[in-house]
Amino acid sequence: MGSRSNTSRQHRIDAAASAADGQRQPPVGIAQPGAQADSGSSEHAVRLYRAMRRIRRVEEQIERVYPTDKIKSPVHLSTGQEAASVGVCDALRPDDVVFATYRGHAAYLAKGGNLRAMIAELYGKADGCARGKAGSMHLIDVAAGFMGTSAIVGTTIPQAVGHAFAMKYKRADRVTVAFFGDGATEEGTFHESMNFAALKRLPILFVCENNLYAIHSHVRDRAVEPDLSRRAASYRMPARRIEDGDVLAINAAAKDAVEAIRRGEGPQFIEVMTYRYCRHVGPGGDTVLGYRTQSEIDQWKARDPIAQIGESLPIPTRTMLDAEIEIEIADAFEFAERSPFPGGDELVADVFHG
Amino acid sequence: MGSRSNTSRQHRIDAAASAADGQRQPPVGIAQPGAQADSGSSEHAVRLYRAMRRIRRVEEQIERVYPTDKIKSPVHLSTGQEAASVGVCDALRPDDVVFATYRGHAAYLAKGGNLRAMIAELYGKADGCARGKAGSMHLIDVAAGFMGTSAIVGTTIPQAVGHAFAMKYKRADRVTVAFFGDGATEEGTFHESMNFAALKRLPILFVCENNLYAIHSHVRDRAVEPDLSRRAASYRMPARRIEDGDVLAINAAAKDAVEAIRRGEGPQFIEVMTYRYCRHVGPGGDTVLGYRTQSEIDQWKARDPIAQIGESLPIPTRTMLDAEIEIEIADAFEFAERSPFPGGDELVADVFHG
Amino acid sequence: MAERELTYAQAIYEATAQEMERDPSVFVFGLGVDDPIGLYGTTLDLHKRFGPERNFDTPLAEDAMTGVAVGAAFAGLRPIHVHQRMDFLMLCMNQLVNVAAKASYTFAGAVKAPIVVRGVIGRSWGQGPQHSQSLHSMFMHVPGLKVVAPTTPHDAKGCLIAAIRDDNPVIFMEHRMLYNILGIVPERVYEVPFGKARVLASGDDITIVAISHMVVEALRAKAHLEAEGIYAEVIDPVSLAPLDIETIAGSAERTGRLLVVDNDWTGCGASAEIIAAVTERLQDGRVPRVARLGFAPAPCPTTKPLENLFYPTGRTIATKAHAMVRGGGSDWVPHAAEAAEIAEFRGPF
Amino acid sequence: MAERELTYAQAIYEATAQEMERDPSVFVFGLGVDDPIGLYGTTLDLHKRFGPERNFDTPLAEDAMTGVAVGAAFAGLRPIHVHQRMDFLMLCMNQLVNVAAKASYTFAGAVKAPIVVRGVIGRSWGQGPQHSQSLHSMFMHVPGLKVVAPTTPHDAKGCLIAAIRDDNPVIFMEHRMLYNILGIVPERVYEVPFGKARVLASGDDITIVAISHMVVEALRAKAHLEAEGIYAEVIDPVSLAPLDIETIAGSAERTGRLLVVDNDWTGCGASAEIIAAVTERLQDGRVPRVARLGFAPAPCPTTKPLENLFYPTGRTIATKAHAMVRGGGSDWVPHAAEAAEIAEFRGPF
Ligand SMILES: Cc1ncc(C[n+]2csc(CCOP(=O)(O)OP(=O)(O)O)c2C)c(N)n1
Ligand SMILES: Cc1ncc(C[n+]2csc(CCOP(=O)(O)OP(=O)(O)O)c2C)c(N)n1
Ligand SMILES: [Mg+2]
Ligand SMILES: [Mg+2]
Repeated sequence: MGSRSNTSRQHRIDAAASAADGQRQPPVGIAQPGAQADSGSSEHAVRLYRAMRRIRRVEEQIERVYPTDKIKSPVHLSTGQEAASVGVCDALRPDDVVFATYRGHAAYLAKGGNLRAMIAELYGKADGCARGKAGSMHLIDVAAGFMGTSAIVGTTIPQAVGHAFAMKYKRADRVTVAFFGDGATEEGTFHESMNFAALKRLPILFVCENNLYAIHSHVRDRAVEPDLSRRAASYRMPARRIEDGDVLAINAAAKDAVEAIRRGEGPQFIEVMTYRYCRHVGPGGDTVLGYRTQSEIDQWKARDPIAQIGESLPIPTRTMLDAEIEIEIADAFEFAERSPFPGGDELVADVFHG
Repeated sequence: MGSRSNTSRQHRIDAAASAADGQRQPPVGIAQPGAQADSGSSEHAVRLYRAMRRIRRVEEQIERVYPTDKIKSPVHLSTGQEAASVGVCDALRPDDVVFATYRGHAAYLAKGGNLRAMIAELYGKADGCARGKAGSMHLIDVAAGFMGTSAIVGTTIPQAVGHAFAMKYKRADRVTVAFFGDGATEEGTFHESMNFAALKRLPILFVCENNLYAIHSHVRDRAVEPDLSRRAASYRMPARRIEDGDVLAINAAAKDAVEAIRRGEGPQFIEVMTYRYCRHVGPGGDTVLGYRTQSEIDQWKARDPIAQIGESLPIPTRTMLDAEIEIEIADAFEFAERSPFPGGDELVADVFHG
Repeated sequence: MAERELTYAQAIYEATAQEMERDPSVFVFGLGVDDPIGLYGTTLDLHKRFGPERNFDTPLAEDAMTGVAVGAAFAGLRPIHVHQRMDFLMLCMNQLVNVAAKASYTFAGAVKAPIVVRGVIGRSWGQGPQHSQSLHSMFMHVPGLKVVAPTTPHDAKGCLIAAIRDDNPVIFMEHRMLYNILGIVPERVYEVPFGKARVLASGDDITIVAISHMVVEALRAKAHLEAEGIYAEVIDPVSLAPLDIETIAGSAERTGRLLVVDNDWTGCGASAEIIAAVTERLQDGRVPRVARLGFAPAPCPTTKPLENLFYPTGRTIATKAHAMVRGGGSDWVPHAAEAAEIAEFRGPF
Repeated sequence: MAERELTYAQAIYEATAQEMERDPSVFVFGLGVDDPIGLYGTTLDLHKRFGPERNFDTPLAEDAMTGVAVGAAFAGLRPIHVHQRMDFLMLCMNQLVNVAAKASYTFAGAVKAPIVVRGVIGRSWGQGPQHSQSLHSMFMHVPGLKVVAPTTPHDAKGCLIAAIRDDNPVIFMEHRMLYNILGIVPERVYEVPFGKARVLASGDDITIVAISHMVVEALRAKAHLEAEGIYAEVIDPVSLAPLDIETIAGSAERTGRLLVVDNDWTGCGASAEIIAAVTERLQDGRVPRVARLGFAPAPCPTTKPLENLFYPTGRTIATKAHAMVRGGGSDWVPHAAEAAEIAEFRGPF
């Protein structure tokens, strides 16, 4: 296992290196989701742990670097919410496609997005996944099946539906996933999208990451029905709610849903209860603002899904995985540091395509 | 009863006459909805019959006149759907307020909108309820509690919610009603509006007139869940569906709902199954288009709510009511004919208010 | 063959059908496209010919359906999203302006959004304030969008084909009063390239640039003016973004007078852009006299007598041009009947 | 007293609080207005002072919330609907353009829609393509809407009070880079009337009209130019609809040069309107040289080096003006540091 992950990391670094040369390829590695069957619960746990831990450590590194002003851009960190992205993306094939949001670091990485290209993008550098034009809020890695995210809440939901429509239209057996927050379910476009997806029986999985808040506003102050999965009933869409943020439960639900979708049974909905550890945007906590309590935060941290699954692994395995992750992350940040800023000609490049 | 209605008609014509002089007053009469308690089921039946029959005959007269090109404007006739407007508006007080749609003749008249001003508006005349600027799709009679309708599907739903918000804000005990079609429930704004109304427990009654079609498109081709009242569950909003278009059932449901709303229990939802006899827009039928069957039309016509309730009345009563209605309608069309077109100065008048 | 005539509506139908034939990734959707009216015939029975997945009705959901178009385009399809009125595009502004227009740039070319948004401009028979707007300047304002407003059946076909093949979002504007206009339309497949204005009539006294249905009115004005010995050059920009300012400025420099007539309001409108761009460009040479005509500064009234005053017509255009050529004191007004396409219109809506 | 200084954000807060005090029908709502940030302090704790019904957060539902504002206004209230970004107004275009703008006219004055729509323009710190737009020309285009973009704390307070009292929908634009600017703001309640431009600095060589935050940059340009002996007149239109063309045209006629600098794209933008309107108006007199500056013709890039190139600055404005005054061959560029408000910004977002 150790050797496998080692080799895989090599692949990853190779892929990242080629990205440095301007060739954008999907990274390959064990953090790469899906496709392979679980050859035992331990390998499965390693995969999930590794993917979540990697995201967590990337976010923490961003927090550490942020005060240096090298990332001159808002960052909406996924810290605390890794299980949703990882649990779902682990159930996908590499050619399945994910649409996510400005809080997209976790989904990008979980779906196999290139880490070097992501950090360079945050640094606004020419080797970023969008040459620095996009920043943290608009990550993209088409080769990894991760479509461009949006800073306008809700906009990627109908796009995901459109993508799923295209898959059905082309008779492809690929599944599209739309990740979005609790706040997004209040936007009209969410309903229009759900209705259309149900009507056309599209191969799409809707994943609502309910972290209880839209910025500083609690979900109970935005809806009388706090169980958002119930909204799927209006469209006769199968829905489940995972209450405890447990990655295995999320993963199991996602696998079930994805299989049914791939069988042609139409769209499904999963609501994942989860929790954001940092402030809405930027590094660090925000209890000082007073909109949430330390005890609420503590409760969620007490059942941190990374810690939980980490405990199920032998310490040497974990140590090795952790070390590999640190090396990869250090490499990505160094890569970003070295990468140049885009030239002035980029200012008006690609306004139109082709 | 006959005499009462007679007197009332006098009031109505007086009010209309004052409108002709440019003073827009609410008409008073037994077609005027609500407020009075039912002093016996027969008076109630008379009221409902009269209101529905009046609307039906107005629409038929519009159909008759239309080929003369005096009404140079699209008309979305309510023929067949009278029971929804009448059943609901009969449960309202005069100071309650209705928001409706481009298919608004029935709701306008049921809420007590001035008939002369309406016909003059259709004729594009200066004595129209909006001096001819609005036409059939934008009827308004603020004094009667009938707010301006819109030709963009769904737009009046959140406006009604905003109006209800204002009533609560002002501690008024008035109820606001939003009428809209089945198609409108597909627009995102419907959901946003429902959620907000529920959240703020606003004094609003949502009334969906489900006539099965949006233009030529059947509701089953636009939603997998054809029971639209189920959509209210997402907002924990009490909802009922009246299957058979019966005016008494609609009226009873509306009374229940309005009472609860006035007690401060928050919004309610009623779906009224109903049927449009004419084409989507303009006079006459449209079976030639082939999107609906003659037998479907015949089924609905067989249980025509006006005929049904009319049969419950003594023939002399009905004859008298019908005659009065004819006189009033003839008067309104004559009024419209006589009214001048607005002068050229109206072109840029009222772009800004005040 | 070359002389075959089609109506504007038929030209749109033919362009669509030919492209659907050629490219299986092209599909059509929108309210009513597969109904018995088929959007004035422009999409009539396409589903019978190409299957129900390639020409379909949708729920009323303009915003999400635009997102669906964008997502499908990201996945390699070429959607044509049809709207019964331009006014309804106000419901899709977020997807069009904030997403579709910006996708190629934001993602540095990693995705493209080849969507065609067809919008019908309503007029006549009491369309009123919410079914009569054009609003093209809003789209012209936003980098990343292309906007075309063809006037002839020939250009309708060629522009639609070009729009379908374009790798960017294109707003395709159709004025309802043009649908029945006949014109020569080659049967073959051809593109009318964007960014090239069409000089429809030459003249030395004044340049009249007109947009969409106003081209028809400008040509009427030209006839009125000729009776007075005034010769107008009439230019149809065809594509509004990109805009062929060279051709317009060249003509205006030569005639010394530029009148821009838009089927829209003038404030921050296409007419403002054309005048500003021409003025900027010509200030070292002969600065032309300039003027704009457009909608009255009000929402569109429903009643016919006011609606008649709301729009520029062959008459008001001629009067304005006459004053520009002969001097402001002129109170000449040509005799003219109401335009047939407007007077005769009775639907369908 | 008269010398009291407030920041722009404080001025907005004070205007709101004073009007809420005066008129119980005034209320504030929008995402985050009652949160601990209180929209950069502009709405901070208003709910504590006036009750939770008069300053409240909403679900994410821009379209319906705008409809709610319109409906509440029909019922006699005076809502102030606040948006964290102008970009989000693309979700409300239907209610704003198709309904609010047209209500008074369509219903011949039977209703009015006195809503204030506050929108924040984002800039700096990687706002990127979807959090940095102004888009005011879209609103200026539509009869029935008023649009104001005050630049000084004084005008922010006075315009907001005027907007709240206005019986029509008013789009009130606030540039985030202005929030910390200090200026003299009387404590008393006063209105800054719409349709009156402000001449912020006089000069004879060139007229620079600048909008929103570009006023700050234009004043920097003026300083650079003075070092070269060029004296610019700087005009802030304050209100964009109605627009005070008289003042602008008068100045441009006198200086003979008009440079319009917008915090927006130029195509069909406010700058196009100003140049077209001035040109139309002045053609019988001295036609000024004209030019526009605005956003680069692209979505706004996120990375700082490109973002810096995206916006006009004191430097680029000065260079342009210099060339207009001294002739095109000039390659003069002033020395200038990055503007402090931009360089220093780190949030909140
Ligand atoms: C349409 C729109 N409205 C408002 C905003 C401002 N905004 C940015 S993030 C956010 C909260 C969204 O909450 P949620 O969907 O729960 O996602 P989370 O941030 O919790 O992941 C808001 C209101 C926006 N970006 N887009
Ligand atoms: C936003 C919007 N989209 C499309 C249209 C075109 N349109 C006019 S009426 C209509 C059907 C609406 O159906 P429904 O809500 O059921 O009302 P009905 O006409 O049956 O009374 C449509 C699609 C419109 N006016 N507005
Ligand atoms: Mg959330
Ligand atoms: Mg219907």
